[in-house]
Amino acid sequence: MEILMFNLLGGLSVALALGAIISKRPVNSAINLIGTMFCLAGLFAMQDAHLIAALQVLVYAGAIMALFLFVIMLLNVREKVGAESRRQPYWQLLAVVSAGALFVPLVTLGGGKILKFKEAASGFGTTAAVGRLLYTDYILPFEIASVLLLAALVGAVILTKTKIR
Amino acid sequence: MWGLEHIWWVPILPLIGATINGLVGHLLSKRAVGVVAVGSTGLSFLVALAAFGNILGLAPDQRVYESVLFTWIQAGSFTAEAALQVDPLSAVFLMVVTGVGFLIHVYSVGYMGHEAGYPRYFAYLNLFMFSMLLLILGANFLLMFIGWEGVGLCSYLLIGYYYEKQSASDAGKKAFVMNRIGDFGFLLAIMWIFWTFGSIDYTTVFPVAHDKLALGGLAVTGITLLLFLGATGKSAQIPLYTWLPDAMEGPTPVSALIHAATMVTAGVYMVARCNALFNLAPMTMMIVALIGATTAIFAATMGLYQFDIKRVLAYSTVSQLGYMFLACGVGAYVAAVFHVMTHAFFKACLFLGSGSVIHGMSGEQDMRQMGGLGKKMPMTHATFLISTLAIAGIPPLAGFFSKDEILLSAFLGHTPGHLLYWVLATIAAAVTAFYMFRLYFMTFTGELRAEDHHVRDHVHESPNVMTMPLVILAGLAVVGGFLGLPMIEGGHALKNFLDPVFAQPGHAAGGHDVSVGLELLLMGVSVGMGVLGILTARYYYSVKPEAAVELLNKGGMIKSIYTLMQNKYYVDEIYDALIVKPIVAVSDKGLWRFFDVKVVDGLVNFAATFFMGLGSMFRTAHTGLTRSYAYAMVFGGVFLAGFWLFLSSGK
Amino acid sequence: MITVNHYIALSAVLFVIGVVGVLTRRNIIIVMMSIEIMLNAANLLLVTFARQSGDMTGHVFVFMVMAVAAAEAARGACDHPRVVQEPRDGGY
Amino acid sequence: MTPIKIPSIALDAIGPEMVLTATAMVLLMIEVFADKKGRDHLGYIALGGSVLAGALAYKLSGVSVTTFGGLYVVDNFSTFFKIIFMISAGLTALISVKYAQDEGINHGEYYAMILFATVGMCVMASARDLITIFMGVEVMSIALYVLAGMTRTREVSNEASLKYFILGAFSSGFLLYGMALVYGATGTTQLQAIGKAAGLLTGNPMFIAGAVMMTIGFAFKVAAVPFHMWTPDVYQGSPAPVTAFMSTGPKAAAFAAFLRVFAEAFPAMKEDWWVIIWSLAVLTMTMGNVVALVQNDVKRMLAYSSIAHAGYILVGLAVASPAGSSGAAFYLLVYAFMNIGAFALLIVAAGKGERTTTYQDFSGMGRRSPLTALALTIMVFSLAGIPPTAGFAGKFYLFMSALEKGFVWLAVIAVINSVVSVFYYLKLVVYMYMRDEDGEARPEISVAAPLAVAAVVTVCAVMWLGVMPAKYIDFAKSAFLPF
Repeated sequence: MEILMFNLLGGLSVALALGAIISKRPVNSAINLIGTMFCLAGLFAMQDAHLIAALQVLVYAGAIMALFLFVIMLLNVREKVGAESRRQPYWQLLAVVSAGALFVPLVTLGGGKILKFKEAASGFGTTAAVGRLLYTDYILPFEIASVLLLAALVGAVILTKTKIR
Repeated sequence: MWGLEHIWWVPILPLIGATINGLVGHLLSKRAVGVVAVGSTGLSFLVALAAFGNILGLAPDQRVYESVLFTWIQAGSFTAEAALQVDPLSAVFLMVVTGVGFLIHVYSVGYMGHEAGYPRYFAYLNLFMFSMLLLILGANFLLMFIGWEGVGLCSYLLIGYYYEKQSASDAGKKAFVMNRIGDFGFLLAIMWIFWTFGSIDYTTVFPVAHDKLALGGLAVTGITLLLFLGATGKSAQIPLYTWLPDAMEGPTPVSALIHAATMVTAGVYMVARCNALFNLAPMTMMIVALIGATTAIFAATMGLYQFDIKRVLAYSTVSQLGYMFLACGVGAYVAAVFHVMTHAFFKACLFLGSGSVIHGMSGEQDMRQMGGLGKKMPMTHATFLISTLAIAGIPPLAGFFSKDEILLSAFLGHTPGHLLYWVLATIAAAVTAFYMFRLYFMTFTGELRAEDHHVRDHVHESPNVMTMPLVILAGLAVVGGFLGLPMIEGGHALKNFLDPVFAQPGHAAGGHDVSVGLELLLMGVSVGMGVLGILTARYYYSVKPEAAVELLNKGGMIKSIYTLMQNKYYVDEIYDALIVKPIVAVSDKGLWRFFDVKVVDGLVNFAATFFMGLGSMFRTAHTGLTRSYAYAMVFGGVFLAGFWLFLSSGK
Repeated sequence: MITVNHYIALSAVLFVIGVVGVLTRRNIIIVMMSIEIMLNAANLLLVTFARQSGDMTGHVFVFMVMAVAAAEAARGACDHPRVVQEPRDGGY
Repeated sequence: MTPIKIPSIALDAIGPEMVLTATAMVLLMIEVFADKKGRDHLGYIALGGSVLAGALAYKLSGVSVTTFGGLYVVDNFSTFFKIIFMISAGLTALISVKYAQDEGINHGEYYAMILFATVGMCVMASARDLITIFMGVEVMSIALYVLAGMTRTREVSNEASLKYFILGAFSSGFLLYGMALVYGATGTTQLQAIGKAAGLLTGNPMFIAGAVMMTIGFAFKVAAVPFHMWTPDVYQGSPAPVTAFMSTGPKAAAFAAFLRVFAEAFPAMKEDWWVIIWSLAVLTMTMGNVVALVQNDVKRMLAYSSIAHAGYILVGLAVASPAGSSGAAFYLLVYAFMNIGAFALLIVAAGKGERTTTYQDFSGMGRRSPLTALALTIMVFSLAGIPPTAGFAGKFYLFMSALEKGFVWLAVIAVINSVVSVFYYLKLVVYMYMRDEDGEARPEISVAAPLAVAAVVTVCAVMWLGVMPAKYIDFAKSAFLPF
């Protein structure tokens, strides 16, 4: 069951991610990406990360991707056909090879040891447990996140005003 | 003791003068500017004089005074103090710099009187005095370096003083570049010294040099070679000498002060100061002597056929500096310092005299336009003749004693090849006498050749403010040599004064073991060479001027040599072709256009062209920027990861 | 059985896909989405390691990454349409 | 339900951060209520906030507190860097006053963004935990992305912002993935715990990959070659005060985080680390200097020169000794003064709209505005490392630390580089004093009061740090990390 789920969700997420970067139209990319997010949420849930799985759906798939879709529709961004059709296949090959080369140490050499999961403690990954951590040990990063979001908010406002007053 | 304790005022006073003239000089009257500049230097000279008196009053082995103002940089094992040190060596330089400097300031008041930017000139000149005094008084290498950079900077600013002239600002840049090459060597040497000794204070480094460094070892040879590289840049030795003749674009008093009497001798000071290190590096000593002797003869021959009065003097300076390094190279530091001193007197006098001539000739510098000025400018003529005789080495003038001592030291030296150096230096002495008297005869005797009748009618003697310094300097050029009368028992006065600085541990500080007969013989030879040079010059340029022209017209060898020398052996052209152009090409065409535009902008394109051939190169080159930046990051990451993995797998 | 290594491999593949997307696409919006894929790959890794060590710090980290992703998306969403569509340098 | 236990929190330890955040909020509020004239004071409020925060940070010198359950530490290291940040932020606010009015960006948001970025920088210097460091990096970066694109009317500015954002987010992806891998290899995000665990992990590929990817992230932020590509475009495109800010404070913050992470978390990798940083340092300073040689635009030249200076600072990191890290920290302090000073004078010379920033535009400035030219000359000499300016003292101390540890070749290359750099800096002086004006109309040089104050402050600081550096180097040294 676990293997089946992993293969299904994992394979689907890779396929959708590929779809997202290959699609000609940004809208298709975004839809594909939302699919990837959902698959990842499933994978999170499989690992007892319940809160994170929920947030993945709510924040990522729900909010962030919705924002992307908004931008795409508002700007009516379209890949310029002429420009994109001139894409060089060799470039992509080169990109895959070089980015993959970064992972040679990780994927191949790291495989020497098989790391197994242990049984999770009760309450692992629940909203209560993670929330408790957030409000105690990690209260500082949590507060910084509020500064971050405030800065981003104000920044977005000021950047979108072409001419301010 | 009044004097030594106030030694800080010696450099600070000119700095104050520079600050006043630099910041508010344009608001002051010319007179006030002159008073501030001359006054600050004059006071500085008085304090230096008092300090010198104090030093003389101490017992010979007590003559080191250090004055610490504050700790400048202190961090861990590294300490650099803002401290001044007065010992016999710096005291001699102190007197020369403040004394000659003061006279030249006085002279400048007259000479620069008509120039715009009068306060600027004096601000730079005072700043120069400050830097030079810091250079010679600093108690550690770092302070010396700061002074070293400072004098280079002021020299650069003053050479480019007439910046409206393209040649002047080019000359300034050239001086700066060559000095930077030397400074770079000096800085590395300082770092190496710190690395070896854990300190950069003279009082810590020199006494232990003998124990810490192996004779002729890599460390000491490296350090001294780098130091000498610094000296070649500052003191215009082969191969970094070409800036000095070009530096004559600056105002003439500047040439006298910076490019003859003081700054260019900083290299000699540095080598003499570091004698404890140089004595341990025989190979460096040999190179120093070789370069010195070669420069002496090389520059002298270049002076033979110049027509610009200041350029002749410039080549002569390069050549005389060569003598000083020759003396250092054979271990005769006293002779080197002695020659620095006498040279400062007569060369400053010559430069100021030439300035007076140029002043009288309404700015004309070409000797072919001069002639017969002796009658119209009697003061200048007399002082100039005395100095010319001094540089030619005619007894009993100052140049004779110091040059003779160098030649004697070279003859008796222990450095390999010392006899060759002696021969070179002796020939150079004859050549020097020849071209200096060529200059003299062309300028002061015969008929005035100027075509412009405005200039002809306008020739006049310079005002007193300019001639008085000439007289004083000429007087010094007459008597300065007596400090080094070699006949006195147990070495001469200057030698006795300086010996504690140059005493080598383990060696008795003694004079040369030489018979009076040999000494007299060598003197005879050098004086003979000088007289020979003078007489030849008299034949060609005074008695029978057409002979020189005839000689040239015969063509062949002599003519080609003449052309070669007149073009300064094409050294500048060679430098340009060998060094400047390739560097420009590499940095502009190569590194920038290639690295930034090709490799970085389009490392991708580079790889792509591999596959797709040159045909599509132009198209791919325009595919945009940001993405290629991302590529560069990824490739950099791959490089890092591979490198790191390689390193850690080695363990 | 599914081990940690499976998840690492999956995450690595996703990360590479994200990098390739950044390197090959010209459309700025798609490039931003590729960066989101990279961040998600990191999140998967964090969740996996949290599960492996039984320590929920990884979850907290993912939470923070989501905040960052939101902030970056907000910044990314507000570029002038013309700059996004026709960058001066002839494309991204 | 177990009761919530909140870890002990020392609020006074984060005083500077709180002051900065509060000032930023105040600025945002004033923006809403103030009229156009009232907004002229915004810059001074930001300056006041930075000064107050700086004073609070300075008060904490000598203190060593670890709070928030070990996530946050206030020690001399963080204090020293925070003072650099406050200097950078305060001076930037000062030189922005006139600029912001001229360019129509005189808004509370602009100054608030500077302060938000500074909060992020403080977090980076103090954080002792990967999560917190990441948050600090992001707060700083987000604010900078916005600042870079502040002048909406100038297209170069928009482009710069977008470019910076895309590449910055890309590098954040690497940083985050690296952190995730390190977390996976060691099972913790706390730096010291990582350091303990890492001892057993040398040669572990996952751990190495993590360290490499974190290095990429930090190298991007400090603009080390080959991760420097964004720098010239972004620095040139951004508004001049923002460029001054970006090249000083945030760069120092990136170095602070870089140093702390590698000193506390990866001491076991020291052997390999110095080779990597050695090569990065050599590449960075050589690249920066050589390319700066052939620039025609002074702002772009300063961008390349800032890459070169990052290279010098990397020398201190490569040495990985107390002297090396304190040398780097001291150099960053000096660099903050001299670079912001140079930019302040560039703003003066460039005039409205930043139209005139080529070398040609500086010709004859020695006569048009002698004092401006003199101040710029001092800054440029300091950047070139000519004594007795602070640039010389900083470089000398930095290179000396390399020598002390036996990095002879690194020191030699650094010295050669600083010799090369003199040429392009000097070119500016040549133009100012030795070229006549070419007859083209240039904006009248008028020095607004805040710019004059900033120039005077930086000139004094550069001279003072050059003549009396001992005390400050000692402070930097007391801040060193046990590397």
